[in-house]
Amino acid sequence: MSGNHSAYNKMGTIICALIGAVWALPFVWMITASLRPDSGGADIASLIPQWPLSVGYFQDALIYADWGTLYRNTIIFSVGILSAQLFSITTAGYVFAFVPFRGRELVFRLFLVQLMLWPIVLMVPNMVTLKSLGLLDTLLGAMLPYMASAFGIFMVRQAFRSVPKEMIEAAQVEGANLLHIFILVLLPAIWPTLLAFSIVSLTTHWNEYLWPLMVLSDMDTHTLTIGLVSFTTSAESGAEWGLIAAGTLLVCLPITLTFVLFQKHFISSFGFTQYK
Amino acid sequence: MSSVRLNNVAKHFGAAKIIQNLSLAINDGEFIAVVGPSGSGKSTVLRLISGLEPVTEGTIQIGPRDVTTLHPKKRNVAMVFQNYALYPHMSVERNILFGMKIRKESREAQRKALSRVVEILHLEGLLKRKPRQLSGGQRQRVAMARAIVRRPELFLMDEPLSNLDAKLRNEVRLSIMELHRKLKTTTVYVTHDQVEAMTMADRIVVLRDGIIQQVGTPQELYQTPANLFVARFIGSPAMNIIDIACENGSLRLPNGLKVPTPAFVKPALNQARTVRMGIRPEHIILASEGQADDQGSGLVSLAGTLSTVEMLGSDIVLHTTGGSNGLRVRVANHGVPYASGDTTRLLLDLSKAHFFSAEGKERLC
Amino acid sequence: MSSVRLNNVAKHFGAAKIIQNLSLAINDGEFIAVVGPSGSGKSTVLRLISGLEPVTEGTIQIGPRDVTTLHPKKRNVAMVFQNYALYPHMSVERNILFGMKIRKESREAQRKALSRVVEILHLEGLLKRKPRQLSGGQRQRVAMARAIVRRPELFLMDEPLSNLDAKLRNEVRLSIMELHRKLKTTTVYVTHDQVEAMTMADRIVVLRDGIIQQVGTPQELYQTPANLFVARFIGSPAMNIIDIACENGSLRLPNGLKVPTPAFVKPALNQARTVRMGIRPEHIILASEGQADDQGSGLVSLAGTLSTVEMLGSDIVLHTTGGSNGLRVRVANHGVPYASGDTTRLLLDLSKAHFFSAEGKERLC
Amino acid sequence: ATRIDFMFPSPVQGKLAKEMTTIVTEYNKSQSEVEVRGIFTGDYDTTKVKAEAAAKAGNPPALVIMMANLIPDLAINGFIAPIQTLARHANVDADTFLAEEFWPALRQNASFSGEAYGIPFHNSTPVMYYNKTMFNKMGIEPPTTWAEVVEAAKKIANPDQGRWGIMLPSVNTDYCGWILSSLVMANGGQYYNSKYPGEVYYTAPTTVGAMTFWRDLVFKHKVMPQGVLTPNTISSTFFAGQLGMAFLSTGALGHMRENSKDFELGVAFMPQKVTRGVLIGGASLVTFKGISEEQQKAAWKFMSYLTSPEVSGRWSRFTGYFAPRMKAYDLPEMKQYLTQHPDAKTALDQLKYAQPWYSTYETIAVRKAMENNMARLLNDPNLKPAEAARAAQNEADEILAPYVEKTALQLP
Amino acid sequence: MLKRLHILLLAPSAALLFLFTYKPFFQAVIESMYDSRATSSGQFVGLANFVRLFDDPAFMAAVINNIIYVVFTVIPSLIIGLFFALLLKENSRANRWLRSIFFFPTLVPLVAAAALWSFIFLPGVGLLDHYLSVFIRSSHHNFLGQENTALTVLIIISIWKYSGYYMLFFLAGLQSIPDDALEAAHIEGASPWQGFYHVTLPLLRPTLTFVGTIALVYSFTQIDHIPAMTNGGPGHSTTVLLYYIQTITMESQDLGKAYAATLCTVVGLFFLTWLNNALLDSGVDYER
Ligand SMILES: Nc1ncnc2c1ncn2[C@@H]1O[C@H](COP(=O)(O)OP(=O)(O)OP(=O)(O)O)[C@@H](O)[C@H]1O
Ligand SMILES: Nc1ncnc2c1ncn2[C@@H]1O[C@H](COP(=O)(O)OP(=O)(O)OP(=O)(O)O)[C@@H](O)[C@H]1O
Ligand SMILES: [Mg+2]
Ligand SMILES: [Mg+2]
Repeated sequence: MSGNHSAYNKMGTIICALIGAVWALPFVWMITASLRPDSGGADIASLIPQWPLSVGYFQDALIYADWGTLYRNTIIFSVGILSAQLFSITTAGYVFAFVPFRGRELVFRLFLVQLMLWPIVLMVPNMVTLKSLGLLDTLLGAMLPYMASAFGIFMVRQAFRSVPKEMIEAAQVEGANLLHIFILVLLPAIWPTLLAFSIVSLTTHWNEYLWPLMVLSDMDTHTLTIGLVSFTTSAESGAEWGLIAAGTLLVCLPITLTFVLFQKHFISSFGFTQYK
Repeated sequence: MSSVRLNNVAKHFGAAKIIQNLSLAINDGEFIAVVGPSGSGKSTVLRLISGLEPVTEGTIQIGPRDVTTLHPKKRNVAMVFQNYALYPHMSVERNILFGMKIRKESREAQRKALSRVVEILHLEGLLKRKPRQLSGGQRQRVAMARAIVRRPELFLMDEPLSNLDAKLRNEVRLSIMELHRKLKTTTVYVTHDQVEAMTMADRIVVLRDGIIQQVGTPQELYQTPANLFVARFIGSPAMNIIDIACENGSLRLPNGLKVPTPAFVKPALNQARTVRMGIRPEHIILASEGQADDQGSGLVSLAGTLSTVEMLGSDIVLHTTGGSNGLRVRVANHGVPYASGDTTRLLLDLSKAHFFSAEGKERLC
Repeated sequence: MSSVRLNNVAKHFGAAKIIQNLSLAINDGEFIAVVGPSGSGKSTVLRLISGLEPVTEGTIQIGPRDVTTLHPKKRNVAMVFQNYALYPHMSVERNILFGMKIRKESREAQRKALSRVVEILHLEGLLKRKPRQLSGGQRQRVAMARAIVRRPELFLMDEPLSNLDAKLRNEVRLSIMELHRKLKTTTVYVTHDQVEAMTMADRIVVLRDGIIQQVGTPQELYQTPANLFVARFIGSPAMNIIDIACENGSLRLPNGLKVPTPAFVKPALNQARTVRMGIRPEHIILASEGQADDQGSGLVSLAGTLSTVEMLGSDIVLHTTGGSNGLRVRVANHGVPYASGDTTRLLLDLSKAHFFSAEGKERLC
Repeated sequence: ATRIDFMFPSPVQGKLAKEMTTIVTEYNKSQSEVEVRGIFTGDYDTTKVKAEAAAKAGNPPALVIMMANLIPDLAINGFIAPIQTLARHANVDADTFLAEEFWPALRQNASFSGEAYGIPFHNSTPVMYYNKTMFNKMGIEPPTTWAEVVEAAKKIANPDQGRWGIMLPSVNTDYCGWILSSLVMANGGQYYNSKYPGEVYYTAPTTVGAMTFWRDLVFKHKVMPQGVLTPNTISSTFFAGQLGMAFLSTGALGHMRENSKDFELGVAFMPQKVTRGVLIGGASLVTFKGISEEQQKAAWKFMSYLTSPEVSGRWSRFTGYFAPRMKAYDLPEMKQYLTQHPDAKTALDQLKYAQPWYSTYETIAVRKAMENNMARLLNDPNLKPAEAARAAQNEADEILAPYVEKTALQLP
Repeated sequence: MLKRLHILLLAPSAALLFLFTYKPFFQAVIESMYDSRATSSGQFVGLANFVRLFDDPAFMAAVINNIIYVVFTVIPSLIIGLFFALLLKENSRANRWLRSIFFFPTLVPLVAAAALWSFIFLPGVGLLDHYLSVFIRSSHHNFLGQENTALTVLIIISIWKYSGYYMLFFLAGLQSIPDDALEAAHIEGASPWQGFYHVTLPLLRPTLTFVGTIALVYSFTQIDHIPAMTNGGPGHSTTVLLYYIQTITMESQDLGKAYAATLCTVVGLFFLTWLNNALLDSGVDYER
């Protein structure tokens, strides 16, 4: 929609800005709290930063874990999964969207079962499988079960289906083979969807905890969240809010930074250019 | 370039029989125009030839190859889609060069080809835009450019100029003709524009409800339409049709006027009881004072009143009532002021008339 | 029905200034045709009036209301989009009735209105289909139906008939005119079809690069084009343009021929050094043997050779070379066989000619 | 060198994981026969899950720091092996080792069916923390009995200003059960049958009494907020100076000390009723079945190192837990530490009154049966403690039934 | 030949799914018919586990809680996500920032989010009570500790976390809708709401089906904040199905019962997604 709804749009923006302020509260607090000199005291809840800012909690957090290794492993883990997924979901999504074969719907539904089964329930059998593959305790092993994603296949199929047929036809007539159509026409056409999936997959696996904890025993294969938990658990004492905030920030930071840096590119591919 | 043969082709969409038993042989290098009313199956024919739509029955050959079940990409045709079908995410330039790119043609060749079509279609300055930033006519030109940038065996064009203004259309039309003269690429061209069909085509195919009505050169179609449908469809304003009763040796017009059957039509009409006569608006003359009938040589005059006067610029179309009820007459715009309500006398040149059987299915002469 | 006023309207897309300082007053009940080359901003003007595009500068009034910032739904206009913009998920029937349904008009009214437009646009049997099951022309007719089923204050139609065949287009055109006669709804009609513009419009607006070139009745535009652009744009085949040098009292044609300046053009030309003369193809006659010049009254003859012969059915367009280099001549198709290479003599009627300033910006007479 | 897997959780704070890694690295460097792979396993619960999962996947860990009251459960389910399987390689008798070297109160939790299945590693008891500054200001003495607790709390509490007299953690992560059973003991009762893992005494008058005491703090005396309280809530309120007393673990000592900024922290014994009673908490080292002889040998070596007085003392000083190995307190460093931190001594002194941690068949579920009903009791002013106790007992009995049938009721 | 290629394309996914989904799933089906407790030495018990399951009041509480949780997370977060998407679909700078803000919660692990929110809802000293005290009056709400509010808090967190996430998919979906149809609707007098209801929404149905399914699945599976914040308590008031299953799996050896509960949940979820698809996907025009 374009046109004289700019007034409407402005109003929408203002409404969203108000809601956005509420939405952002936890973050604002997280940042102020992480920069506070101590997390006790009555005004810990205040959103106003306490001067002078202190990086004490970050220092603590940095000492508690081997962040270099943790970051490296997390990047391998999440980016590796994403790369494999991008391949598997686009190809499978293509088949489910465009290739008719007997029982397609059934096979598709069967694929979807994966969405509904959660790792914790299947953990032991999966570890047994990994063990028999000799992949227990390796990053690759930890990544393997995620490399096929019903979620992604579903999403890509749905997106492919709404690509106008004529575009594919035009390409066919121009002599494009399957690969051409796939790479040059279909993938760009569902680019926002792929991007959405990528962000989601990346963050999900970046933030994954239980499964890596279960299958990764070597310290030098540990991922960030395992490190985070190592200093934010507090079963018998009380929470060090500042430390939790700092740690959480450190875990989310790279992905958040990437996101903010490329915000314009990421997020604008989900929007309509002004001139349409 | 290749010849194309459609052998008893049929296409059904579910229960709807869109194309029925269609056979057509297109010669190597020929330029064929396909015309017909909206929904008559023109686009479908192109889609069948290109392979985008599988045929329900029959076979299709391009050159020596039977391509009936061949994938579109292997048919080596270029097509202009009626609704353009541009790639929304690619710039105009990439849209145009897509086909060459996937054929891995050299950059140099691409550059050259691009600059050639850009010139023909006046796409200067639009190359970096996305399709949604273009006007309707610009989009259509991009679609056209995308087709003619390549050198396929066969061009399929579905109303490629419908959204262009007369001047540009004329230019592009001439460029296409030029191109065709140079390359001699077999072309199937769907159009609603009679001028295009008449001037560009070696032969015209008239389609109606998925059935071919006539195939012939523009002259043939204009001069000897095979049936009433073709007669009325070709030419604008459409041919006047008059129901006529044949009564031993003379023809009776609906207003009662009787004229002796001219000798040259006698043999064809002598069996018929009633016939339908067609006469083109440009073959009716406004009789000047004193100009007389010559019923023997087929000049018949009718009195009438002008009901509507349509100024078309260079021409004027007059609609008449009265004895000449419903006839349309086309005269050149020489500045003579016609007004509705004027009475006039029309001279019909029966030697230029066409006679069809009562149901209109058949040409008598 | 309402009048429409555009006051100094401008529209920019980013840096591109698509419409510049456009002012136009459309009277209540008027039928305005907008013509212009592809990309000249015709659709944009409609979108500005409808409110789909916010204006960059200026104001728009519909009737007494200033609608410049009003939401489209409050402007009560009906629009036929150039690309149809049908609702892909609704059947043809629901597409057509959507607007009435939203206005909660009675079922009865809907039924009636539907059957009326279905008849006008020959949509029988298509009502249950989805848009993607329609041919191009059928889609366009649905788009048209969707607009005329309602009774808005203003019709905006963007090339609504471009994909229809001549016969149907003619019919629909007459129906629209009929409708307009009955309802007198103000209409802005974009078209590339000169016949439509000439026959339907009360006034025609000629647009070029977002700037109005001329506004006038069809006759005015045809007979007294305001500048060279309009002269060449209106009329098909386009007007012939000849560069002429004015030398004390006489005109020198490019081929060297000198003719005395006819009296009736003298006052206008006496300042100019060079002028550009335009003469329409229909105002050039093929001189029959012995027919003479009459330079005083402005009849000039030129010798030439036919280069191309274009058969248009009812007409023939002749392109010439030689002394009359590049002139187009239009003659009626009376069956005379012209062939390229024939030599001929052309009679130009200077009294029908148009004279423009050297840069073509201005009409001299 | 023989490789063994050693899983350790981080029950208190991240520092611990780091320190444990250091200990493991130092050990690996100090000798070449054993190579210990230290595996951080999150909190106590995930440690259990991970160890079990690894065992089921065919990768049993050699040593695990496991919540001490899970030992019977793990033993019954056949995951862990008696310590003797390790000790025999060094010709040591595990039971004697346990009996002679460790605080008596810890022994029972390390054994099952009279056999040592674990070696205590670090332990804690609940203590009472209080805001000394506040007490001084109001002229209150730290309470030593339940009655005094109520009295002091009433003086302090002012719900309108968000100030509370006392808070007891009631989350169902073991904390609630731990504190409640301490209260039951103070009330002179038995929370469970320490000789037989198939019985709990949830409906015993002493238990109901403890529950009533707790409930009354909320609904009758209104000195404690309604609903479940987490240690986070309690410590945060405490640090904000809005809380008089809290019953929390000695394991939280360091944290409490560090964050009590605006006032002075007081640490005292858990108040008594009939007796002083506190419960031992903490973790023991266990060994999983299915490791090789070599690994068993290596595991014993590493275990000996970890439980040596030096390491045990070091760990205690670092964490705030008390060291289970008695000899640790004979070391000069330890003596010095205790003089420096007299409040750390409170935990140690309390050990005299400490009793074993409850542990039954399906410990967690049985524990939760009570904890969830406590939560209801603290939420619902109309629920009678006896009803909640009854419900808890029924749930627990249901869980215990199959075991009871197979053992106590299986008669010749 | 082409067919084979397509099978080849599906093969990697299928193999992985087989290995890590179906195989363990079938094991689970089988296991659900064995008693795995130490007291039974793993004998076949048929449907006894299911019987025990349905006798367990905790399970029943979990079912009810789950229904409440699903209804009150899925519907609001879909609506809010769609609302954001619609309001922010134009690509202005302000909108981009707002989109980022709404999307941020997705970047935070649920466990970490739980920690942040635990603080917000901390009685007395937490963010909410703090500002309530500052602006209104002294406040002490034990939101997470009370049976009647704990689930609400969890629901709020879930909505906060996932609305922005669904917004992203809606934005992507909105992009594939031809604008001109909506323009036509406005011309025809449709208000923004009517345009949305009659044009955007139907054309958005494929996306809606997708997001709906995902939201359903998420509302069952994304519950990391429950163990982190309430442990299913107070009482059973925040025990949902997966948490129930998790606790059994993690805390006891009663796997048979856990698998039985899993199967019941999967069947229920399957039914719900089927319902969702049937409601939203029927008669959708994918081809355009
Ligand atoms: N989003 C846009 N960004 C930049 N330029 C645009 C955009 N939309 C349209 N234009 C340009 O504005 C000019 C006017 O477009 P408009 O669609 O009004 O032309 P038109 O007169 O309707 O042409 P046609 O007859 O081809 O439909 C064109 O040159 C077009 O390229
Ligand atoms: N998918 C479909 N299902 C049913 N009927 C269809 C389908 N596609 C096309 N048709 C019908 O087939 C007929 C021929 O369509 P086609 O597009 O070939 O017409 P056309 O001659 O190109 O018309 P136009 O000049 O209007 O573009 C039309 O009546 C159309 O309604
Ligand atoms: Mg067509
Ligand atoms: Mg346009």
